[in-house]
Amino acid sequence: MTDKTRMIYMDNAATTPLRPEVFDAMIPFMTHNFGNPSSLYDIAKISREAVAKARSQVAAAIGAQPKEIYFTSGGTESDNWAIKGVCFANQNKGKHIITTSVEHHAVSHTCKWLEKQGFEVTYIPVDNYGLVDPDDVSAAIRDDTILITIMFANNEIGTIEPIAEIGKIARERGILFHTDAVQAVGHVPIDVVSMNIDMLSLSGHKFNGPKGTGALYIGKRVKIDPLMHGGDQERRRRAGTENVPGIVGLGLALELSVSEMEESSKRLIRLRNRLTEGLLRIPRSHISGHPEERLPNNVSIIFEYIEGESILLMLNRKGISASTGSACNSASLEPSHVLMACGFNPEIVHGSLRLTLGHSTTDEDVDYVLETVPEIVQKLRNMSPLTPPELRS
Amino acid sequence: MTDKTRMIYMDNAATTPLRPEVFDAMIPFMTHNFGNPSSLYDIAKISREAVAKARSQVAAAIGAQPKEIYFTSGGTESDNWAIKGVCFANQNKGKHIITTSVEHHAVSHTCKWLEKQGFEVTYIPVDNYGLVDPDDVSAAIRDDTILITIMFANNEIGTIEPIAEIGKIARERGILFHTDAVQAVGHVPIDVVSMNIDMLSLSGHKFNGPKGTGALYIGKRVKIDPLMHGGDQERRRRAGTENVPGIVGLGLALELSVSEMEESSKRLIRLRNRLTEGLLRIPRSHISGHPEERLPNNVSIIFEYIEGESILLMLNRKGISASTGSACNSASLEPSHVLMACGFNPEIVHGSLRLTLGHSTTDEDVDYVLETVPEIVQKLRNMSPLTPPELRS
Amino acid sequence: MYNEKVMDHFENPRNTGVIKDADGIGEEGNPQCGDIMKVFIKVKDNIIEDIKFQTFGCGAAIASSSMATELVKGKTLEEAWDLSNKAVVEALEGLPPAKVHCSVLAEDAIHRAINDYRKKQGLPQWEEKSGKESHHH
Ligand SMILES: Cc1ncc(COP(=O)(O)O)c(C=O)c1O
Ligand SMILES: Cc1ncc(COP(=O)(O)O)c(C=O)c1O
Ligand code: FES
Ligand code: FES
Repeated sequence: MTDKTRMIYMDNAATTPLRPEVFDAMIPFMTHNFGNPSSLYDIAKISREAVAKARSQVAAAIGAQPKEIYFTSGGTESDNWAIKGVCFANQNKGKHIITTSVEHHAVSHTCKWLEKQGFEVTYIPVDNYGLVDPDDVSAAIRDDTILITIMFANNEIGTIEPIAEIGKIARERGILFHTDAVQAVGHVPIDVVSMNIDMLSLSGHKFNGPKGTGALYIGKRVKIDPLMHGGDQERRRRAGTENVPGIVGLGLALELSVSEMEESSKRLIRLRNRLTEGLLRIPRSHISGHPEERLPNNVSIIFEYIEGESILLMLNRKGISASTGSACNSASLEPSHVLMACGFNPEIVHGSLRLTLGHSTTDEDVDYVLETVPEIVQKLRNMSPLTPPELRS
Repeated sequence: MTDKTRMIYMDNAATTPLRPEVFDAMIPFMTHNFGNPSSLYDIAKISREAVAKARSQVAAAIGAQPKEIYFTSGGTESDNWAIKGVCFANQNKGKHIITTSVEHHAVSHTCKWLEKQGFEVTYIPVDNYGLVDPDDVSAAIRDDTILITIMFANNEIGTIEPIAEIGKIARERGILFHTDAVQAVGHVPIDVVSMNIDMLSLSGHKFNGPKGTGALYIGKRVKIDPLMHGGDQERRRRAGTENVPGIVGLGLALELSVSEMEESSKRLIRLRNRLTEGLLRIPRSHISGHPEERLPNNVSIIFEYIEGESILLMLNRKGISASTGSACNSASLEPSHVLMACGFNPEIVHGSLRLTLGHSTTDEDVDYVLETVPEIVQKLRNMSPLTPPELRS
Repeated sequence: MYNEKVMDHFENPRNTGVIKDADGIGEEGNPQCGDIMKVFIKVKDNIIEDIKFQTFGCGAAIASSSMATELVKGKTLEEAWDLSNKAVVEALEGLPPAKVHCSVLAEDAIHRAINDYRKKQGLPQWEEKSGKESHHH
């Protein structure tokens, strides 16, 4: 049976728990303040003002104007909207998009679909750390390029891309620049103005806000079609009755995350480094992602000769929740395209483990994980036909 | 000042309050059970099972199979997905869509956008009650028709369309049939099998479930592209981290609504008829929508010589929340296309009032509204240049 | 995701390891996900007297390796050859649909070990039958 005495959640890149104070702020909008913000009676006004406040909170967090913030149902919708919306609205100017080989599927599958609709996509490669070279972006620009979409920080390996450099290039060449910042917002400093970002996607549940909430920042100069056609909500750009409690929660969670960012980064980086260094003591283990240009909470490591799903199952039995890029853990049976793009070969990608820390992670948790993982790795290596004799016990 | 002693919410077609027992069921998923259903550790399993249960609840409510239910962010997304998804997936077969002139904007604006992408749309007219004639649908079918999308019940006038007849025609002619049932689900009996419905949109907050939640039923024979590309969620058809608390709330709210439907319809129809008859005693007032083929909770009425937004503001001062199809209350300054399609002329549409009853509506509320509205109508008529002398006081 | 029976065979796999003086060795890779299983058998009087395995793979791959080796131990080579992945899945009281293909690994690796034994004995190779339940995802 699972060790119920421990419950160590180290999968904060997948989703985070809602902060209790954020939940509290949502409660009135799930009980008496249920009005539809579009209506003109009094209870609607309360909803409307709450949405306006959240819009300001989100804008402030990324250096935008409130009227440039549009609420969505999550990071996936924001990515789909930004990319499809710009492509459909600007197809008369050209049909070429630039992206990278390490995007989240919300971006890459959207691009693949647009290819079927007659758009052309260039996938920029990355180096072994998962970094995009801004010069490659520059070189990929064509006369018919209408959009550059490059993620702010990678969800698997935590690498932070050179967004300001890419933004500068895009602005100079007059091309719209979207960044999927779902893993970055609330975790690292972002300023859409100085970084020349035209569109930015974010998702509430990645910074201890509610699930099913997100936002897209759309700068003033952007021409974009709606993804959700319908009513007049969100200044007629994103239809659908507003998820008022969700929006309220998103706004507050982001405000809190940003206000605590400096302090919590320091704490997380220290824990992350301790954990990484400890795990790298296991022989034939490899860090993935960039050592410094990296999300404060991301530990990604690869253990040779073993398979990630097995590691996760054993960790779960020890009360530890984590994630892997192994093919066996994916519905498509494809190993992580991110680790492959970084140049790891498929067998080795099989043994990847991602531990992403959060608010509640303590030094004791790190100690416990550092005790548990080596045992599990050894147990699985003893069972594996690939393990060389000197690593068996 | 507003009369704070009264708070009568009669805008349940716009949105409904969350049922307290539904809110309670959501709480664990907003606190400790926060796991991402796609993960394999224990807390994820709780989320996964909760989503599966909600899927069965939704399926049971409309006579579908659980695997035919896909969760979305609301009615708007469901409508956009159904229509765009079918159009993009089947454009090789033809580019013609059939709809009506009384659809919600989530359908009609989607159709308008598709016209810009090279699709052709036939808008079937309605009679004075807002009813579509199935023969008109039949006559509009062409060799290149790929989709018929017709709403189940109208959000403004409450008219229930002959969905089973239209479904039969669509099935016989081999054309996919989508219905926007956002106003109907949980309020009137629906069976997708006997009604030959291929796709059906629903929205949680219209039956006392949470805002920002919805579902699309997609029958097995339907070929459809995703609207949200990305991760492997929802059997790879609707990407995005699941809004688990929202989904749980949607499922329970719908199950409760359906189980109470018979009883609550009876109660609502009695209240609706009392209210309608009382209001029609006001001279130069007209009912809109069908007298019998009508949602149990919908009262729609037009008062000549006055303007809807003014009525709403005065009602609000008396503690009554309601809605209008007046141009002055819409961001686009267009009067209700639904009332226009029913043959009312623009001036008269200005004076429309919609009162939609709900769980909490009592006979006392109806009495109070029946006292209040005539006074307000008289006050505004006394002020209006259009009012004939005999109606002034 | 996995039932308790599967988890038991995953956490406490039976028959792991190698047989140094094995009479037959079979190794099979799963083309769908790249996982690998290696089987060692000891045969006496046409009976599988001992069997050991090593697996590089997911929970389902390890659990079905364990279960399959349990099921063929002490059986004749003919009986062992007839063991299908379906029987392994049934003995495990089910696998998630997306994981049924993992159980093929064990069936195939055991087949290879038996044919390796037959080759060493100078006997003709047995033919694989087609139509395995492998693509359930
Ligand atoms: C980088 C990135 N983009 C997009 C998404 C999609 O966000 P959501 O699942 O909230 O729709 C995620 C999270 O899964 C992500 O990590
Ligand atoms: C008939 C109809 N369709 C679609 C919608 C859109 O639903 P939602 O606002 O929940 O996205 C509504 C409600 O506004 C509606 O009444
Ligand atoms: S063996 Fe790889 S998915 Fe099971
Ligand atoms: S008079 Fe003001 S909008 Fe109609």
